[in-house]
Amino acid sequence: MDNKLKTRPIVAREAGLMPRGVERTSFTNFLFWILPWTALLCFGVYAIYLCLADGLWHTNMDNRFAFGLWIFLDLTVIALGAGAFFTGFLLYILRRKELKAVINSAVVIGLICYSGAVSILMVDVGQPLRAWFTFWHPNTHSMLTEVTFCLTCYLTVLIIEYIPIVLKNRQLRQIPKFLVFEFELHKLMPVLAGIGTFLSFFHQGSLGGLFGVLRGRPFAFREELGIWPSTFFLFVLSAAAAGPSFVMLTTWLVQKISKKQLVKPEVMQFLGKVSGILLIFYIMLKSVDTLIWINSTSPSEGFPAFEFYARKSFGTWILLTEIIAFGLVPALMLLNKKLRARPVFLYGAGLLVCCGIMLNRFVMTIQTLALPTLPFDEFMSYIPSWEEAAAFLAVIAYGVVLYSFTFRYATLFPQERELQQIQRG
Amino acid sequence: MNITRRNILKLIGGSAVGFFLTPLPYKVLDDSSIWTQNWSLTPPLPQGPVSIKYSNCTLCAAGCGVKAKCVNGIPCQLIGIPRHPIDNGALCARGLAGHHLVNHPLRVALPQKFLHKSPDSAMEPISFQTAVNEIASQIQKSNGAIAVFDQQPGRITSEIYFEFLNQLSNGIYATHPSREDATLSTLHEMIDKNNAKLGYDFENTQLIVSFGAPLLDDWGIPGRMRKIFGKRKESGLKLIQIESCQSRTALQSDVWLPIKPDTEYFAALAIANVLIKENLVLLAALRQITDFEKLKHAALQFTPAQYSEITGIDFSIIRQTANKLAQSKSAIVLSGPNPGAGPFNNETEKAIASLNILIGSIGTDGGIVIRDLQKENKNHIARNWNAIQDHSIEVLFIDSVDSGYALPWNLIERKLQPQHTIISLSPYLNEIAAHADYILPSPAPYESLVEVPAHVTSNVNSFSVAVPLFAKPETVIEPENLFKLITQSVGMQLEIPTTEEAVKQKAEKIFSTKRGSVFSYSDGTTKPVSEFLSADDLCKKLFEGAAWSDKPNNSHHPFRFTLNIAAPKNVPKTTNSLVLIPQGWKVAVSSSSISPILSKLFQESELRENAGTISINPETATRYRLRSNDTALLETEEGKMNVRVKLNTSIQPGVILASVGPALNETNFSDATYNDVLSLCTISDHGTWRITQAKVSKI
Amino acid sequence: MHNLRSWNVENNTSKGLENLIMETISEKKSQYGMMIDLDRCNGCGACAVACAVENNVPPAYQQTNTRTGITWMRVFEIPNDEQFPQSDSVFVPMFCQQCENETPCVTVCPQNAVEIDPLTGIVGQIPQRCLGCRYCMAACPYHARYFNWRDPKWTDGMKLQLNPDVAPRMRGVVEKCNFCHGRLHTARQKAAANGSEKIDPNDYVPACVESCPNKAIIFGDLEDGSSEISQAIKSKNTFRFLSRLGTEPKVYFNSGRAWVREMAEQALTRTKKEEIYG
Amino acid sequence: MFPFVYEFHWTPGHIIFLGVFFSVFGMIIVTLINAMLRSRKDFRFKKAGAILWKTDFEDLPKFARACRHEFTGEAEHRVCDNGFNCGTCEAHQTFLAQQKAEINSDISQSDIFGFTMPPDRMYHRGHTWVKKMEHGAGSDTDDGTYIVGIDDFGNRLIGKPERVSLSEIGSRIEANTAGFIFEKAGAHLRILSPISGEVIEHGGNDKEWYLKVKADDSTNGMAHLLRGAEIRPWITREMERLQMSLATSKIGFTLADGGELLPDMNRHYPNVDWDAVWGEMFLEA
Repeated sequence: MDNKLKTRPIVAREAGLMPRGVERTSFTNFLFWILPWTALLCFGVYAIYLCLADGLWHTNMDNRFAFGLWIFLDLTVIALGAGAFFTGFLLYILRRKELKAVINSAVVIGLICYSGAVSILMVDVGQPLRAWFTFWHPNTHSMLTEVTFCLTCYLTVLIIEYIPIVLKNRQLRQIPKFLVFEFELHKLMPVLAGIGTFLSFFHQGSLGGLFGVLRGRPFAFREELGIWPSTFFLFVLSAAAAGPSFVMLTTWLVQKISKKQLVKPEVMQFLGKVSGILLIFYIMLKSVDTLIWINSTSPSEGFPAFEFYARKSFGTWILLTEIIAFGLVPALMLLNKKLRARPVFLYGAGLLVCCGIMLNRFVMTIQTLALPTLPFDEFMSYIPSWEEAAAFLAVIAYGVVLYSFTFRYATLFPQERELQQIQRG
Repeated sequence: MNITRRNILKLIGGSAVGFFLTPLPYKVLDDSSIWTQNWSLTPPLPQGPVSIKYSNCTLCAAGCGVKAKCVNGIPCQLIGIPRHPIDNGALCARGLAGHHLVNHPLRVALPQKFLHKSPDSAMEPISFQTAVNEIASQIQKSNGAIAVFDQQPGRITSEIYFEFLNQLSNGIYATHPSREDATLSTLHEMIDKNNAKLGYDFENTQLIVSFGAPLLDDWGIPGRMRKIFGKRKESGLKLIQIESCQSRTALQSDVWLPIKPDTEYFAALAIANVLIKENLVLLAALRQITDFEKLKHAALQFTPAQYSEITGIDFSIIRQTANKLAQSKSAIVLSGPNPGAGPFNNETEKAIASLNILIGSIGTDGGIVIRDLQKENKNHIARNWNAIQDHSIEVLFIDSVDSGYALPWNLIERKLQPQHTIISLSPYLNEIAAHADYILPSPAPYESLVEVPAHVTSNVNSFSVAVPLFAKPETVIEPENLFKLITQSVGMQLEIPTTEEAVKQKAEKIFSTKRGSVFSYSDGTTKPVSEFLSADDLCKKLFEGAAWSDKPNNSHHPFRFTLNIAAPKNVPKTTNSLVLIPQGWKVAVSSSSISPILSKLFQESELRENAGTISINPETATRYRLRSNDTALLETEEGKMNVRVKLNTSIQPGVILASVGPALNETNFSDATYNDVLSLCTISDHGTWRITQAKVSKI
Repeated sequence: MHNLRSWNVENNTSKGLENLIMETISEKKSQYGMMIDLDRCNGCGACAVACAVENNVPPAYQQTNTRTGITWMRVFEIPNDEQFPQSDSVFVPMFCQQCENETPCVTVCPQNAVEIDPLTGIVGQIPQRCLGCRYCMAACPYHARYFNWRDPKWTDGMKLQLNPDVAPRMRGVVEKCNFCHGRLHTARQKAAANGSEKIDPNDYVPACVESCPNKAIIFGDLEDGSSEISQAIKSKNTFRFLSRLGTEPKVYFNSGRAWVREMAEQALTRTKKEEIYG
Repeated sequence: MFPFVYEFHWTPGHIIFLGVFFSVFGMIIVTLINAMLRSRKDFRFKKAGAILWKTDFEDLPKFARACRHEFTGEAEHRVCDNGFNCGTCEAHQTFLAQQKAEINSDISQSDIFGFTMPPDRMYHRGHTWVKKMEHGAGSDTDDGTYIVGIDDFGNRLIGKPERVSLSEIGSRIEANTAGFIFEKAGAHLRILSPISGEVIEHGGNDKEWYLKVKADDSTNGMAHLLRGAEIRPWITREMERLQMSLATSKIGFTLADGGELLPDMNRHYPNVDWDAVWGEMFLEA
């Protein structure tokens, strides 16, 4: 531009960073909110430093529990972060415009979940400096290769999707180049949404396949459909079901914490409905899969399936809880229009769905590894070390911090201003 | 063509693109995966010429042949010699990592003096000469006994100890050997010809009745036992194990008699009872060689029902055992202590040994044979440890070699005067050395020349030489040199030959008899001694790595025996309380005698129990509300300690099997930091600690 | 062809060239396997020690336990479920079973750090390429893979006593039994030097086989019908652990005791034992 | 690349897998590069200004984006989604065609709710005006020079700025991009230029700031500006907006008298989030 009238993106005061016309708590309050989380994050980073610099013996993982809390965390947050891809898919591909109200928030949640998972994964592997070997010596048969490739790509996509949110910050947008770039990028968003959906489909699936292909772990092993075990599809479906619920739940949480309405109830109910529809499909398929596994897959490997549940700690209750309490019940709650309209049921069901996916991922990782395979093997248990727990909490703290900053300084909920005016006016 | 800026840019650009079309960048990237292997915390491999050296393992008295793979002359791997005539090419777990002992973490590099009186009980370096002078003055002004404690008697070094102690008025040569020859030495005392060296002719025997001897758990010469039992299907050898716990040997036995703890004496008498009462042996012939009235009296002391009650074994099984013993073409009855629990008492040993006399196995093929007839040229004052008077020793030298059998410190302590001086010759700061006032380190295994005589249980004589595989550090001293210095310091006249000279003498002796043959380690060939040109030639061969073994001595000698067995007074009381039985593995009762790599067995797997573990029957555990891997408090009259509980169905209810294992990661054995289960055991007047009443409770 | 398993010695740089030469020598196809006579094994532990010495497996740290240790060859004592004195137990050496079919660890490794050598059938681990994701450990039904939770540690003196033929592994990578690859490499070199296509069976004997005092382990080429092992596995008392998973392990076991064979076939829970141990 | 890696073999798996992966990765990168190239092109073809406005405009609440024909009563509740660019708006053309005559309104009165809004000029929604340069007598050439200033509503809303930046002489300004920058009470306001052209003069004093602009296009370039009868309803709407904005910015404060705005309002009502109010009124998202 020839215009020499230079705008000065100088932050006159902290409030100058915040979007115009929305109400944010005072900086002092914000500090009080953010400091404990930052402290937790720093503590976790210290634990991570110990693991990286001194070795993974700081964890309580062992040769039997080669995967522990961290892999559980990775699987869980990636499933919960599926809201990003699925909301994007609904908005940009299926053109459900109402979801514009939550897309930014969904993208941030997705970014937090995926970057958190990838960071923890980098701590979890013994030689993170060699992570690039997967691209150099790829084993195309490995589900983990698929996961690594897709995660890397999708994280890139999420970062690209996050850029516009940041660039539209009140100060940054005064730099014309940023705003123009944001504009052009935004126009291409459907392409990215498409790619994101494609990638998510594969890596959510591969994460399921990760355990489903373990022939040596009859508890996790599933028959193949095409080239993927059935857990591939179950994971895709369950993640797609849980993602919207998690977006809904976090939005509700942010509303509660910030004490203001951010999204119209219709949008929340729509998210709940989507979650419910997918969940009921998932539960049906999961039940069919479980029945096939109990009656065919497992016995054909010589393991009567109910013996897997012969222990006190992991009895059949865990299966029933997963399918009924955390599956069927919330699905029916979300599918009923009247129930859905009542926040208690809507968010209650959302919570159950998220618990369900956590339980499912827990069962796939921890229970699979705890169960014996050799006839003289023993059932083993595992309790994470403080370093593992600290790193786990650090991811949560990181999420809260990143989300809080984004919420404060960028526009996560475009409806906020409008809803605020309606509320006030 | 003129050089323009554009052209140069083109060239650079082209080169950059071209560079990525060559394999170079990709190869470099790929190779970087190898470079990341240069992790600073991973040691570089030794580089240099690889050579093979031969020697013999001297970690226990078995003296197995060893082939060492060396890099730059430093051994990095040990393996047995295939087709070795004596040890069958087998090395035990300890022997396989014997080369690590040179660099053992507990190794003491310098002569040290303990400052016991100071609060922190620190060690301070001391010169050999100062130490020797101090010790010499202790010896000169001592009122009490001067003792040398040798756990592997029969070596050249042992001879030096004899000579030294003989010249003192108050010298005691104390031994606490492996007791693998317990039955042989008991018989040796009963026999009228006390110059006979006895041995077990396992190779030809049909039946072995073992009272607790861990025959298949690195007992005697491990490879020999394994070979004999490996061929049991073909040879028809049967093993009857009489033992209160299901040891590895009991597991592999044909019949296991799970007697109640500490009732071996009665079990032996019960067998004698059947043999005599049911006329299973030729009593008339027996009367020719011995008066067995006392034995008969002892054996008939109890009724079969009483024996059953005492031993916990159905009498029909005892009868079957006795029958088998009597009917077997050849049979051996032997005892052997569990390496953790100490020897049997004398009466038990005598009862077991006398069974051999009853069945007439002495001097017969497949029985107990005479390995050698030797002139006992010296009237030794060798004393078993428990034969020494309590509180008598003022100055005690502890030889560097351990027998592989447990040695509770309490046992030593009770023989010491209140004011005493202990000199440890051990190269390691182990459980015993931690109690010493001086540590004057001897060379570690494979650092000095050691001769390897036949094992006490062997049926043939043999001889080989353990040549050093490592250079000896200057800060260690051979026991013979140490005693040379001490004798000089106290003004004694003592001729001390070097080991090399002794080996040469032995070689000359072998050469002169022309008996036996020499097995060469390097090529696996066997050459009769008669084919050697000279003694030097033979000696050279031995130094290169070879084993001489005699041909079996088949001479049958008529013996007479004295069977002086005391009859049991009364039925032992049965108590409801728990009994503590220490159990160890010959290979590893001391932390310093094994390579740290044995953590694979003790720590990184549950193959062997490490120190501080007790095993109990689940039934017992339920009674005391204990669960697997619980920490429990083990209490006896002697003290208490925390232990880890393991459950095992193969253990007798009411028995606590406490493992006497190495404390692999202990670095300080002095004072309270190290708690040995042996310190909880009640040591009987017989110098044994097989049974202790104990309590266990959950913490 | 390139042969990556020769990387085991790669950091001994002087051998790099020999590798290249060796790689060009064609070799006859083999299927190496093992058979362990459980009736001969009495749990002496010699194999485990010999294995650790041969393969430069470091000794334990103070905090190391059965679950974090590295025991390529680990011997388990397995009781029958009888009470004293009917109790019996069997010692089972457990190590990489060298699965032939759909080898679980090979298929899951994201970066080809686990490969099955078509020439020998040996499942090889390339520690230099391993990033320590431990997916293979989760995949292995035999729990025969071990992770370097810590930096390997030897005393300074012991570092000079490492086997020069096997590179020590760094922290953060997985390792396991590879039938003593260092020895295979040496035997190959010898065969190549003699211009032979086939390795002399006497030149290639893994350390555990060589050290077993009871001669309980038989090792050899399963492809070669005349080899001792091919004959031995024909015995009716021969079995394999978890053979029903269909991974075709090449390590066989043998026991004349019926309860041992039944134990090996048992699926999953030995509830009786769990009650005891749990 | 791969063929140089030890022991690498091409298999169908590799080809499919790597093919898909690199296509996807390529697509992501291409998308990113595409966005960059497009933005560069935007700058080159001087589209940046329009884009900036478009982005800002899209972020405005609907109430602020009311169509000018809603003011005149020609349409009910019509929200502009064309960046107030009536020049390209088809609906605007239709509405214009339907207009039989100039909408009858008292356009002579320049006082609207106490604001002086002279009808001799055209107004931009961002509270700036454009007036054709009146040349001295005798000059009959229309050289396309216009004066651009801030309207009374705007002036009174801000009051006396602490600092003012004007576009430099000789520089180009684009319609709907910053023509003035006012700084006051920590707020940093860009005030949109109503037209595009070259700045040939600027100046002002405490009360009035103006730019003299040589406009690019004197007819099409003015189509979006409000004029005549549209001014009154527009100001009415702006008062409503202000009221609403003040209400949300600080509860309990309203322009109760509905009367005139005081100069330097921010001093009188220090509790109001003036930054937000000004931003909203000057169409800054």
